[in-house]
Amino acid sequence: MKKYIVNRILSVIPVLIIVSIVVFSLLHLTPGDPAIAILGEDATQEAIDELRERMGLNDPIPVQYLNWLNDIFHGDFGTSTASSGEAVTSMIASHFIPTLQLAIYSTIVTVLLAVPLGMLAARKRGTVVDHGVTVLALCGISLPSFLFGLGMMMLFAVKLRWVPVSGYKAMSAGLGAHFRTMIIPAVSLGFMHSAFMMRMTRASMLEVLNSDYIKMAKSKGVKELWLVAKHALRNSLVTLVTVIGQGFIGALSGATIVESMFGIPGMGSLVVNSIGRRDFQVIQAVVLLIAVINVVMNLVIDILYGIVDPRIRLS
Amino acid sequence: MTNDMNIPFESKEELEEIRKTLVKEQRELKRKKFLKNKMSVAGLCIVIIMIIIAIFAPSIATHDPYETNVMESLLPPSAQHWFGTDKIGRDVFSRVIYGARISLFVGVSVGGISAVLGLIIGLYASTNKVLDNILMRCCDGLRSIPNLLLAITLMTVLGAALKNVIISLAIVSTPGVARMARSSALVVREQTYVEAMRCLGAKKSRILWKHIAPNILAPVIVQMTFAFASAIIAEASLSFLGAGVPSGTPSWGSMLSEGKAVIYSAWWMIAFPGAFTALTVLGLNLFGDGLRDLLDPLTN
Amino acid sequence: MRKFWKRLVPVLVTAAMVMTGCGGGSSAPAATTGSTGSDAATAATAAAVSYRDTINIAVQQEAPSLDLHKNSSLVARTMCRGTVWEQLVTLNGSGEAVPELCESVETNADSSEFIFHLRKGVLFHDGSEMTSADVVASMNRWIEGFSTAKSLAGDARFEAVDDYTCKITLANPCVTFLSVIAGSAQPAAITTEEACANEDENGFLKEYIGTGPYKFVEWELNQYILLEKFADYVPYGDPDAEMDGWAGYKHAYTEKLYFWYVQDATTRAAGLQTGQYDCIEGVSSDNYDMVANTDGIKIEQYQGGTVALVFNKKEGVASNEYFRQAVNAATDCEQLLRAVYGNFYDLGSCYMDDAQAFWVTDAGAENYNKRDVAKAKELLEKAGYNGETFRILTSNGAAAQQGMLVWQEQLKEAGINSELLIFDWATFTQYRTDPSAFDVYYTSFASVPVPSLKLYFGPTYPGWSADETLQKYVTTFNTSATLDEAKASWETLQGYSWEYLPLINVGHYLSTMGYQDYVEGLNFYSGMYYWNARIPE
Amino acid sequence: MSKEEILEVKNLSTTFRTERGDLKAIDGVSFEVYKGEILGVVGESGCGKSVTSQSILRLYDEKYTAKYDGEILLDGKNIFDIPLKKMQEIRGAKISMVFQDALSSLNPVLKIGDQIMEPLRIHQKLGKKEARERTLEMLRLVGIPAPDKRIDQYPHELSGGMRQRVMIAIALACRPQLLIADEPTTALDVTIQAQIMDLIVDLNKKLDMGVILITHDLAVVAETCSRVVVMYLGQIVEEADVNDIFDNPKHPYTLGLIKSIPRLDGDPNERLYMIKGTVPLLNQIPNGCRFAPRCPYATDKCRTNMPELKAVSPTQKVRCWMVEE
Repeated sequence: MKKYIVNRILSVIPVLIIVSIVVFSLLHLTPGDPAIAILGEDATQEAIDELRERMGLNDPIPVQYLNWLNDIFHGDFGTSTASSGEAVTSMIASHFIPTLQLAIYSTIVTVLLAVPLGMLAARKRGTVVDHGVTVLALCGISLPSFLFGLGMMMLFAVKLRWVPVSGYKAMSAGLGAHFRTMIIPAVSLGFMHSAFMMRMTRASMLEVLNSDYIKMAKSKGVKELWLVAKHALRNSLVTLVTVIGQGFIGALSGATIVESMFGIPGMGSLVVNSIGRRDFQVIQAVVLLIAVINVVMNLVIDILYGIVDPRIRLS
Repeated sequence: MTNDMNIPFESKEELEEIRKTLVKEQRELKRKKFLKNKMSVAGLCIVIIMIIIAIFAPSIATHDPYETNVMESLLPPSAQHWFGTDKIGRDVFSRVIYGARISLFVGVSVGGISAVLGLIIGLYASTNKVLDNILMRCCDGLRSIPNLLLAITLMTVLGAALKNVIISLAIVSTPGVARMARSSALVVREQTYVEAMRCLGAKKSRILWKHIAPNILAPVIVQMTFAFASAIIAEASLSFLGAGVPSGTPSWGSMLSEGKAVIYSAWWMIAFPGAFTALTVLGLNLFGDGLRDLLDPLTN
Repeated sequence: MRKFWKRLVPVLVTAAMVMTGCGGGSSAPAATTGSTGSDAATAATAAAVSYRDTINIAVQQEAPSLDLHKNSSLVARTMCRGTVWEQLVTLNGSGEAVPELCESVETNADSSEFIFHLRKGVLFHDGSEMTSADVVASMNRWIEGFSTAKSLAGDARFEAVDDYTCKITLANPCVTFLSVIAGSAQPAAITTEEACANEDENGFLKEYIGTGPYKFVEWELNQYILLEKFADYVPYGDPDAEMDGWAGYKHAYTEKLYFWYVQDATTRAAGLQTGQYDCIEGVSSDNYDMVANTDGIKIEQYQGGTVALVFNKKEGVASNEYFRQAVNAATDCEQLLRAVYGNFYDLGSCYMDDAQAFWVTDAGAENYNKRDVAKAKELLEKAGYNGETFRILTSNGAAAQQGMLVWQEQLKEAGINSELLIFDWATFTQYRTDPSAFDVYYTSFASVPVPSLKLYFGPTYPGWSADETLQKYVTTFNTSATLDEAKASWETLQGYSWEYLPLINVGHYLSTMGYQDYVEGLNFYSGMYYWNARIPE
Repeated sequence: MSKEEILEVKNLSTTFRTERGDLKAIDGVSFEVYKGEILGVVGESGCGKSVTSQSILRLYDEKYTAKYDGEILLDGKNIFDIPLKKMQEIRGAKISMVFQDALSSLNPVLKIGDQIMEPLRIHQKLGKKEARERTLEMLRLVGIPAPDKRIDQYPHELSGGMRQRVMIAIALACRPQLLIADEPTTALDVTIQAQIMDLIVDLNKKLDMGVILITHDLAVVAETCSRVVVMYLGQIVEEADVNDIFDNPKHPYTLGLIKSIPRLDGDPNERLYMIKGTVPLLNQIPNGCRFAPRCPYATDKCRTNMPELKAVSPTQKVRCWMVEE
């Protein structure tokens, strides 16, 4: 097991190198001079040239790339040109928390929505409940996320005024306030992902329910409820672990739309704004971080896979 | 009467006849299975309707989608404008109809390009170790960058135009198809009949294209329909974040993002493009499901 | 078997709590949780009434930086000018420069030398007293960073005469120099000498220290900026009188000013409607009726600036004057403004806005907004136009794109075929600097106190208005000795400009602010300022 | 061996609702099982052997797919009258079952100890410790070496034979009156097969329980069963003591089955005998005697009307017109 983990971690390095090259070259191909984007059109030419010099934009791209790489090795991700020259690392830290919270809450919503409904659809296969769940899942997949988010915002924030329209309150600003700002984005994001997971749960549950060991358990006199909760769920958990894991990674790195719509200062909206401001240091650091998270999370899922399914543990 | 093989059947003709009925029966079963699945039939109908709308857009649309008339800004749905008008007086109904053409074009080309590219990358990645490592690491690299952020950056580099949206979305969705093609190609390679071909001394490329490719075509086609559906949503999301198709082109995505700004005063600007987008994507998903059950039962 | 259920039930309960946690929220506006404790009643007027200690303001953009010397972002300067930093001189109600941090200004006969006598005892946020050393350091840093100031000052710099006096001697006379200091796009903010030197890796101020009634506390990027009342602020002017423009007594009734960054106009409007925000900047005409007819909400509009289609006079089809006149004749300014701003616009040929009453003139109005397709076609013949594509460059804002689509159709009717180049703002500003890339670009210019701050008159500024006659008028304007002389030369300049057409001045856009009716004392002179803003309990 | 009856199946038929309409998998099956006896049920695959066994325990989903007719009497009570919820008390306690492939019939993610304990804790409400004791005892009873090590292992860690023994341990944990073994040894190789069959016979004696052994392997039947029932296309075509079946089979199908067993002493270059044709699908059941199309002795009468299952001797019943003349 140890060797398995070690070489999985080592496989991160080539991926990171490729990600850094892709992002770095992409950004530096973007037209639009960062200096002008920051200083505006009224600035003097000298001020613009001085900023370009300070940001090292004048040396050739490969040199800039290497400087950036060895900065990273010394743990210095550079300073953002936005706000009062805040170090990129502290900026990302402050933006990572809302994204993490949103990812956790939305995954909880996804699981609470998808697993019971998926199991119900499998149990009541072929009935109206089954078709209902399938249609619900398909609507979830087909509806663009911002449309759904917009609808939720209009209903809950504007019409019913249960929650504030936008803005994010950190945990420190009181649990109530925090959840009030996070509940609708989490539900919007959660519902989108639960659509996909619902179908996966139903499929894996069907496969399990028709298996021989369920027939055996039934012939042992196991009650209906236990059949599903203990025997069936444990087995479909094996496939669910991967799906929930992927959902979490998706929420972590892909909530840009929900974040920018509900004004949650997460990493998604940070990158979108930084692209507008040509704040390269921030974009590069965030994308690298997301890549690392992706790879690590995939590793965690595989390890979880082993824990849940004894057959895998041995290999 | 038993012939030499002691096969209980009477004669060659009967054997031939049974084989024919078997094949017919099997195709019959497949057709029935697909038709039985009412959902995928519904999906197919929706997709066909959209294609018809896209092809005959000029005759269906009531107005010229590009003609602006600022005096008629934001009129509600009426006899004259079935779906109302947008902020600069363009007829929403005609734009939705022409939008079908744009969105389907985006979907088809992104789906097509990513399927073809993905197939090629997947196939060649499955041939030798070194190539596999390089290609797959690149795919992993691209896949670990969030799709939307990669698309936005690409759009900023290339500038707002329809072909750039297609290029960006194709680059974003190809790695997924490539990975899937590679894994199914690896499975097919291990099959005995491929082994047999290798023993018969078939050339490498012949095996690849004559034997392996057709067999992984099924999952790739299924993946293509889903890439098609997600391309339409991605185009809408891009326009929503202001990095999509220029607002002159009547694509559903740009209409939705324009509609968002006036959601209070003009509900129809969001309702109709939204409905069409969701319906098309729903149709594609249903059709994709049906296709997958039919072509590729083992993966569902 | 039982333990399985024991574990599952608590999970369900907490999840249910989370889902319904929000249900309990009272419908009262959540954000303005006002503490009832009344702060110490400020000196004379507000003895009895106590005020809420927080005002929540939603702004539409995030400033790239708060270092006002080095960037011209509108949201940064409306937040901080006069609030965090004060200036030597500031604008009064009719756009004239009046003293703020100085007692008085001595100007010599031909307005080429200015001597500033500073006020004594004015304290910075770090407690130190303002001296001429601080003023000289700040003003020179401002000149280095601000293109117009640098072109007017040339090599002249501020120097200290004694602890409370400093002066600057310009190479040639400039009667508008004080107005430039008072109302420039990059404010001439006065900060301490040490703060000027203390720059970060990219050359921006590390600390924000000013003399204003509010001090900078916290900037949570992508969320909010917090300014808090500066206890020992030294005010000036008559406390009982209303403020004249940006000058006057600043009571700073409210403890905390929260500037929330809410990028999306619809969300801002919804926030105002649900009471989450007290004031919002940037109400778009699209959701005007949603906001306007909600009771308890007031709307304030003023001319925010002018909308311009600036021609590329250096190369390409637009370098021909007849072609530019043909385009002008083909343009219906009203339709274009309506497409972009809905009904938040004013027609008007003057390059200056109402707020600068002194400079308003209708010189050249006869060429403004006179759409005549036949005349346009005639001019096209004269220009020898035979169908080249007229490349229109614009940023990717939805409103801008829609405006250009309407304009394209107007041009098509006159026989001019055009093509749209759409980029995001950063790429747009770079594309604009390449004469071979475009023929005209569409943008808007925020209002400026004096015509000399109109950037498009600069020969090197994109559009390249390098025509001798035009430059002749510009220099006579800049070097005029008295204000009346300057006014006369400005009128000839605008008259000629409508002939030569370096740009089409399409009209004025209206900046629209929305606020709850219980907010009092807001200052709406060319922006929304909160020096005397208060919400009675 | 007292002839006390455990189970009597009277005219049982099970119909399945499928896409191609309602199919009667078994039609009018009747037989009895006595205490201490091993009843063999033989027939080609698809003749309804498993359907019969699973119908006894009502394992099929009665709401949507299956419908039962006829009676199954256990201790005098008809199983079909018992509400489905109460069936749970019978399954595993009074009647229990063993399946063909133990690897797919044991829950892959649960330890075998837990799976054995489960029926004990459900039916006999034993505490954890006590149940573990009984499980160790059961493992020893079915002949699994080092039970205390095995108890905490997972199914995939055991060999084929061992898994089959675990399944039998599960089935016999609560000392049921009747054990239904649905092709218990088909998935095993011959040596292990013999051990398992010996185990079943031994336990049948020791626990004095009835066993229904479902198999298509006539050799196993010959060695272990006392009575045999031959099924074809959902019907019983012959029922008799084991020696009657092998010595003088009456029904052509039984005759065909026996003739197609390869004999050690048989002539090496002579072709193996095969019954002509294949078992027809359930929706193409021929009228008259169901075996007629494949029966070498079929007459017009056979092809038109269905013979009854008639007793030709106190211990033998046959469903065939030829017997009657």
